[in-house]
Amino acid sequence: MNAIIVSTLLGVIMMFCSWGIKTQKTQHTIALVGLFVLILSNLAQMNGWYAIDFDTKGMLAFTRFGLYVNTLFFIITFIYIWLNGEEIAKFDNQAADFYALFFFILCGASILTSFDNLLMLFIGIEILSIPLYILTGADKKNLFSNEAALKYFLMGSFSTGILLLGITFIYGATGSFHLVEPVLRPSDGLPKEQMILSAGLLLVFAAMNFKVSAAPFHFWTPDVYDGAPTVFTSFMATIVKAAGFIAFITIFNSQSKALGYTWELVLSFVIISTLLVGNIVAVFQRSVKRMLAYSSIAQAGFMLFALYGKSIYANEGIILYAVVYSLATIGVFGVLIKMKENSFEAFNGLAKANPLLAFVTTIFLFSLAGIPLTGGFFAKYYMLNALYAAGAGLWLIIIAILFAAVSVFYYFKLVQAMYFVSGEPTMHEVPKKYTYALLLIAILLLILGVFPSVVFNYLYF
Amino acid sequence: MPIEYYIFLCLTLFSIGVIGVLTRRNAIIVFMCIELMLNAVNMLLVAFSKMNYASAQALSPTTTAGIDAQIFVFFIMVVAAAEVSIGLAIIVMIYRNTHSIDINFLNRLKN
Amino acid sequence: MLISFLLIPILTAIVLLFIKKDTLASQTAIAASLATLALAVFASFNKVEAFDMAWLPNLNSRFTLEADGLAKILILLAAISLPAILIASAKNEYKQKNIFISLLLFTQAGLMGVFLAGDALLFYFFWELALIPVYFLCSIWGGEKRIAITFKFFIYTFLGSLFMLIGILFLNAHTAEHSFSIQAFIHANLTGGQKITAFALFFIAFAIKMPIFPLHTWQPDAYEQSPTPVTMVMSAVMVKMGLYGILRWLLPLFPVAFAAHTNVVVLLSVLGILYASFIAIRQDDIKRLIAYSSIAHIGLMNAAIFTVTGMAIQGALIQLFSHGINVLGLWIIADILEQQTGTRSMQQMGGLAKKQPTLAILLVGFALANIAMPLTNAFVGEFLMFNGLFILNPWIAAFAGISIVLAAIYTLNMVQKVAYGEISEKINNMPAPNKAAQAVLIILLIIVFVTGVYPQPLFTLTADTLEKLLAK
Amino acid sequence: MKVIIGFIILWPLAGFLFNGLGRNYWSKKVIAYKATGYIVASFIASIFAFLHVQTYGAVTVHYFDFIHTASLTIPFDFKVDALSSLFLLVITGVGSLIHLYSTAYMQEESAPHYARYFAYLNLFIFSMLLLVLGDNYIIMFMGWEGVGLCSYLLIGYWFSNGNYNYAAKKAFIMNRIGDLGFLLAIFWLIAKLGTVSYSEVLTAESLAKLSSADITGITLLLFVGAMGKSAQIPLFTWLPDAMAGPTPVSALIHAATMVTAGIYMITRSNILFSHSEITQNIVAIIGISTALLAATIAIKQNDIKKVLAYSTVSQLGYMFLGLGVGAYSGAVFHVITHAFFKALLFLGAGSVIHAMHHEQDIRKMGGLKSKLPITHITFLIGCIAIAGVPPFSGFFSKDEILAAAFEKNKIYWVLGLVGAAMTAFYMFRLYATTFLGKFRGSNEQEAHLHESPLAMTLPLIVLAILSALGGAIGIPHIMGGHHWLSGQLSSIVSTPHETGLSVPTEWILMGVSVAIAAIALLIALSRYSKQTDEEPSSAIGKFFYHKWYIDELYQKAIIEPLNKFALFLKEFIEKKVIDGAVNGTGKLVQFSARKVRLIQNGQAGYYILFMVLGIITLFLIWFNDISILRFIHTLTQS
Amino acid sequence: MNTLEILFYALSALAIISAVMVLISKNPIHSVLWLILVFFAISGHYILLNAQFLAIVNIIVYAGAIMVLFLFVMMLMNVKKDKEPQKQLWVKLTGVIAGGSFLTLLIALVKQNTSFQGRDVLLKDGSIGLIHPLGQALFTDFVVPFEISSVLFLSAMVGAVIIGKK
Repeated sequence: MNAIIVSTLLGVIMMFCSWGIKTQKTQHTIALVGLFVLILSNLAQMNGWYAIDFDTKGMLAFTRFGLYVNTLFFIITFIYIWLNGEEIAKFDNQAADFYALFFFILCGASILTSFDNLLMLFIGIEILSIPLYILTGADKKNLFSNEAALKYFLMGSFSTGILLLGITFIYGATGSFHLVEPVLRPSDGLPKEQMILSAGLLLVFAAMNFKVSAAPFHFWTPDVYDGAPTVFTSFMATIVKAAGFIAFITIFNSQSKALGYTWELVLSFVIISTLLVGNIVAVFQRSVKRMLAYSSIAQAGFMLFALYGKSIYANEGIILYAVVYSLATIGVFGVLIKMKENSFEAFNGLAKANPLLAFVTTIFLFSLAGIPLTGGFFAKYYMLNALYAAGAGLWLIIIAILFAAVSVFYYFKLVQAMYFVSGEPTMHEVPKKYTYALLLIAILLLILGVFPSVVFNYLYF
Repeated sequence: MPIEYYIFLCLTLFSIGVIGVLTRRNAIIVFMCIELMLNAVNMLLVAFSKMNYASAQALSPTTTAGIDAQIFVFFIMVVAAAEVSIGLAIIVMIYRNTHSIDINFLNRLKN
Repeated sequence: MLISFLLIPILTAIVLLFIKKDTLASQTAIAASLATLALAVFASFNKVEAFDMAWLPNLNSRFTLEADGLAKILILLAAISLPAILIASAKNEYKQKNIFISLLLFTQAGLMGVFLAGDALLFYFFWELALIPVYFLCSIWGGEKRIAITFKFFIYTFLGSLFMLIGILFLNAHTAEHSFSIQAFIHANLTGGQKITAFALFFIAFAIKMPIFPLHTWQPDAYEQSPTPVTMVMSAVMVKMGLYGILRWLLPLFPVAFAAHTNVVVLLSVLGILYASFIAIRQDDIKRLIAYSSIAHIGLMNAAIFTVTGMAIQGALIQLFSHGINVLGLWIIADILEQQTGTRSMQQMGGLAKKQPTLAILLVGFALANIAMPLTNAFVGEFLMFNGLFILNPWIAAFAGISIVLAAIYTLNMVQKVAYGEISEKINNMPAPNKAAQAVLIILLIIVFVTGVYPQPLFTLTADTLEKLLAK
Repeated sequence: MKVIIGFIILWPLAGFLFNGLGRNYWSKKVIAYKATGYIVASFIASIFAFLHVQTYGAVTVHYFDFIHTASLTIPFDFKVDALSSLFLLVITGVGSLIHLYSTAYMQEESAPHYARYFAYLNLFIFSMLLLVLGDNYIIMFMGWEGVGLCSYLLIGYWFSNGNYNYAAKKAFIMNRIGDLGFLLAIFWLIAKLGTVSYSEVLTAESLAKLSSADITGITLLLFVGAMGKSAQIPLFTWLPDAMAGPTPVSALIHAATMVTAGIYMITRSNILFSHSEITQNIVAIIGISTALLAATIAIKQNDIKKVLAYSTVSQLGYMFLGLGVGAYSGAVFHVITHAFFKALLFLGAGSVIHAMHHEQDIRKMGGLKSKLPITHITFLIGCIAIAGVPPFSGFFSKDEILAAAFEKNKIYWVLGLVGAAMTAFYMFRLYATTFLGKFRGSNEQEAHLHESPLAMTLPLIVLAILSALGGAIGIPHIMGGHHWLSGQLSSIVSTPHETGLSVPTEWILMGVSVAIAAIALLIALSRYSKQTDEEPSSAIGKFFYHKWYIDELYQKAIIEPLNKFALFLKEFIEKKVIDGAVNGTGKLVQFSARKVRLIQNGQAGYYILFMVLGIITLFLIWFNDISILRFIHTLTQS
Repeated sequence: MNTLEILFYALSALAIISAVMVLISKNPIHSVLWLILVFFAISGHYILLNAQFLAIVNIIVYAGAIMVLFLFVMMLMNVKKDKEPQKQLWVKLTGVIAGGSFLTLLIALVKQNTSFQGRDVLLKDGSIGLIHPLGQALFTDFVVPFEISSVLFLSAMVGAVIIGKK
């Protein structure tokens, strides 16, 4: 609750900042301080200190897991804003407005980590989505940005419609918006009286797939990620997606045991098609940004494993995956922002021009590809473990692995461009401080690559 | 009135909305069709609400069962209003830039 | 003790990143690698304590390093090869040589880790860790087609190791406490079918790494395109990872599934031996020739291990070492030739015996080891391995034996084209002999003959492993 | 004794290391003295060993375990017994002479190459000693491969010449084919008996453990090894080509010692061979066929060394005939006498070549009788010895084999006789063309003709004496001798060959063979003392002249197809099929990437359409229980 | 057939026909007007279900505010009356088929579903749709979402400002 309240307040404060305070730097600092406060307040709640303590009437349920995930989200956002302050300021003279939107998004994310009622899910998703539509279209003069915003908006609203239909069906069948108990009773076949219920779940499933950009509901992702200003794509692809996953898991993990093997089939279908589309199409991209968009679809395919069933690995894994993936993606986009073009050729010879930058980029890419010694490896390992622990067939794991190998194809294309192709990278000036910030992220990833448990150990104390 | 009738009605409206989304090119009309879908859902929720109320009333006359669905509808409207403001803002922005709101021309981003 | 096999190379590698002067960098690296060698020699003749440390409590994975004979002999090989490579290539010019050497040291650390790891996850970790520096080494400093070739190599082996990862995951899920230790894996609760699945998953990784026909096509290309010092590491030590994996993991873990696949794998390996030998006959590129020859040798070792006879496994155990030494010698010679003549085509060589007789003699020496002449180290291993094959099936042994003849053909082809004949222009233009490299070669050649005449220390070293393996 | 035996073998090794490592530092004189000295030292040690065996019987000495594992132990043991001590004497004795000879013959070489030559030669002696001293098949195999290697190195001694290299390689590879057989035989022994030591393999208990099929298999494989080393059909073509090496090498390796390793090996394992009738017959048939085949070829050759080479092949055939018919001591006898007279002949030929400035074509020679008197006399003695004229050594040894053949099978004897006739014919053809008649070479050559120095003639003289008198060690009983050699070998040869022929028959046989040889000899002398052979015109002549076209046959039937096969593997299977499949996978990914991305066509309408279709698909999967998926699912659930 | 049923069918028919008209009108303005009619029909249904509060809100918010906004924007854009380009026929057909199958699928499911059989919707009666219980619920049980939805409006406001600014 602290997080929701504080982030809303901070959002409002930032709104007023845009009138009161004109210097970008101050706004940036306020945002960072605000985030710090947000982190503290959330930690406070984890330790049992509440600002306002009242009964949410079954709307929200604060679990240690959810609160901890919140903390991680806030920390990642902190890193993100710290890194990208200058870039955000470039857009407009109203960076504070964007910061406000970020805080609102964080509020939405906090709701998604703690909702206990489908109504809150719906509101949370909307709070998360609406600022995103705006961020996507933030580059107002850019036709790509415009187009992306409209596409995102239309498809997002459509998926909201689907989500609502699903919720309605669930309500019709159970008479409640609560999601405490498994709503479906375990059984072999599909009992006739549960048809509508399962249809409802399936529709919710589809809508959630849209939010986390899983195939075949992923179509918005490449275009939106590509069209949106890079700095916001970075945020969209990380925190927002991770929050979506947490919500997704909250809905379905309690149900999955009851859903039976047809559920596994449906999920397998989605996982495989997501991995297929994400990985295969990414291979052919000429734009790094678009490649990353597709790769984020592919990563979503891996994260979907956590849905397969409830296990300790799924919870730990999704946290680890979310953190690692977010850090790596923020890092890669952070480098990409400094490029004048988005093409692979822009990276040619980066290793020579700026070895440190090339090195950190390599760490990010390795992490995304899941190469050992970077956090990405354990993230993937945990997800596979979760998949197997939930009783999935080895065949699914093997398919996942094959696609993981394909992913090396496109991530390494960038590595090749940086290290092995000679040329002059076409990039903006990169301040030393910025590089060191990226280096910090890279070091974090390396630490997670050797001691992944530092992320979720906190879950248990 | 059997609940199935309402379900059929609402599903029909919902599907008409879906078809509209699929077949029209004007962004505003598409958006309107989405609103239609939401309204169909709203009506269905209200119908379910009254269905639940009906069954609960038989047991206790003062029940408020089903009220949550009507509140839900209220929130859907709230959200829809917010969405519309943003949606129209985006559409207007696009119109300002391209003088068109034909979604078929929105294919600069592809492949 | 064991941890220093990882620490010395890694720390040196990190230090090297900041030493910009080529000679100083190379001297530092040589000093460090000699220190590792000294440690390895010491470890070979003494009992060493296992190193154990908590690592991933959530996954029940521990940072366990332990060394038995098999590990020791490979550690020794890795420890010998690096200083040899560094000294032999000390004169070679590479841009940013400090980074080049640093990556080599990282590779060495990865290899050491693979050979020492007593925990499956750790094993996988090092397995990949050995690969990544090599990827950069080949791609940055390699030949013309390096990028595509190295990438193929990387993806190929990476894919293979991913299968192993699934296998590890699979076994881990079926152990009592979700542990990754070898012991826990051995006692994993699996049905027969599951064992075969797990066996296959592991085997794919090892088969690609070795490589076994028909999964070998990455190798000649990669060897050809890599800078030769890297090729040496790959060929002398890295390919042993696959065989090591089979001996350390596959055989103890799935003795039944292993035995069930003996015929298929042996047949495949033997086919591969002959196949590679035939192709080697037609090679003109000296590096490709050695590459195919290496495929044939590795195929034999694999076949021998799969016979599951004591003799053959014993042979393979010491051949792991011997082949490493021999092929290292051949690669160093190939490197000298390439560096000094600027070509790898044997057509353009000839008359080396006139120009640099010492080098030619060394070439003949290693060629003899390559064809397993008696009194060279390779003979002992190959003799035992063929023997095991014969016990398994005389016909297969006879069939595989053809490779002895074929090996003579391609190796002598090489000797003849390079060392003999009229002196060619390229050879004539060779600069003064590389004394340091020749000294290394002489030392290696002494090892070849000493262990060829008196191989008993190697047997003693690996006795405990053999006993463990055959106890099943 | 351990030390003496150690000395025998270590002296040559020391010589090898000394000459090999010091080749740039020592003068030729030092090299020559050292190299020869080491072998002489080894010879002296061998004499001690021989005497020791004569007095105390066979000795086995253990040095260390070469291989000692749980399942197999191969000790590094040496054994000196009657057989190996004889071979020791021959090897070191003839070896010393040839070293001595070489010091002069190779004088033209520069010091490093001179040293290299002696290093190789010493190494050869070392390997050969290893071969005969070993107490088990593994050590024999070490020597076996070692001598092959030295042969390779020495044939290719003049490495600039491509043809010589080719010949060297051919020799090595053909030897390797044989070695493979040998090796397989060893495996077979280990698989069945678990040991390779002679003292354990060649016993009654071991024989009892082997089935007759095992014995046949093992002996046949051993014989394959012998075929390679001793140049029998079909692996004989390397030997004539091996004449590319320096002539003393041909004398030592390709006539006197190495090529007889096969005979040594079979004699060593005669217990096994005696138990397999099939193998014995095969050995005899191959032996006599080789003898005849090589003899026919030798008749038509014009290169002095080639004639001798084919003659060697032919004589080796005789020895195998002897082995095949069970006359083991006869075969060893022939090995010894052959070592004397063939070394003599080769060295004589070397002397001629030396004088003729490396001219080897006998048609360009003639009339050398007066110019090279010592060479002439000694060469003549050699020819007489090989032709089987009593009382020269060749007569006794050959006759023993023929007698045994007669006893075994009359056809062998008849064929052997034909061979003997041909031997006499071609040897005297060679002698007559070279030494008799008028000189046919260029004037320049004639001007330079000279007798060789003492270092070369001395070995000739010694060998001539041995060739003439060497038969003394095996004078048959009917002539009043007591066949010393046969007695010597009685401990080795399981069934000492006691001729079952009556005395008159033996005399008749001897008479017939001597008569036939004499006739052939005279024909040759009369025909070739005035004229030479021109290019053969008759079909059969051409056939012989071209060595039965066997090289061509091998080329067409084996080498070329194999080469083509290798090329096919390299160019098609490797590049197109296997690598094609690997790269194809990559291409497939890229291709599908190109296609799949087209779905992302940028139209929001399509996207939503696909979403709707996606939902429908999910429903279908969920509710309609698509059976294929269920099948896959159940199939792969593990 | 009683009055309620007649009303139900009439409103349903109106809603569906108007909804179809939204689709097929060439002129966007007409579409808007038809949609308003749909909303009115739905509001009629709400009244039928005795959800008075929602019926009013629906009229005010949807038909009143939202649709007027739509109309407003459309006027602003000065979209030519019947110039709206049409999609290709097969695209439309596919859309219709897809939507139709979606409908068929769901209807088939509902038909098979047994738990709704014999369950009726209470028309006309029931007090839960009145403003008093709704208000009570909204400020007790649903106060959290109610408060939080303010964030939604705040972000929409900020968004509109960002996008609306020149």
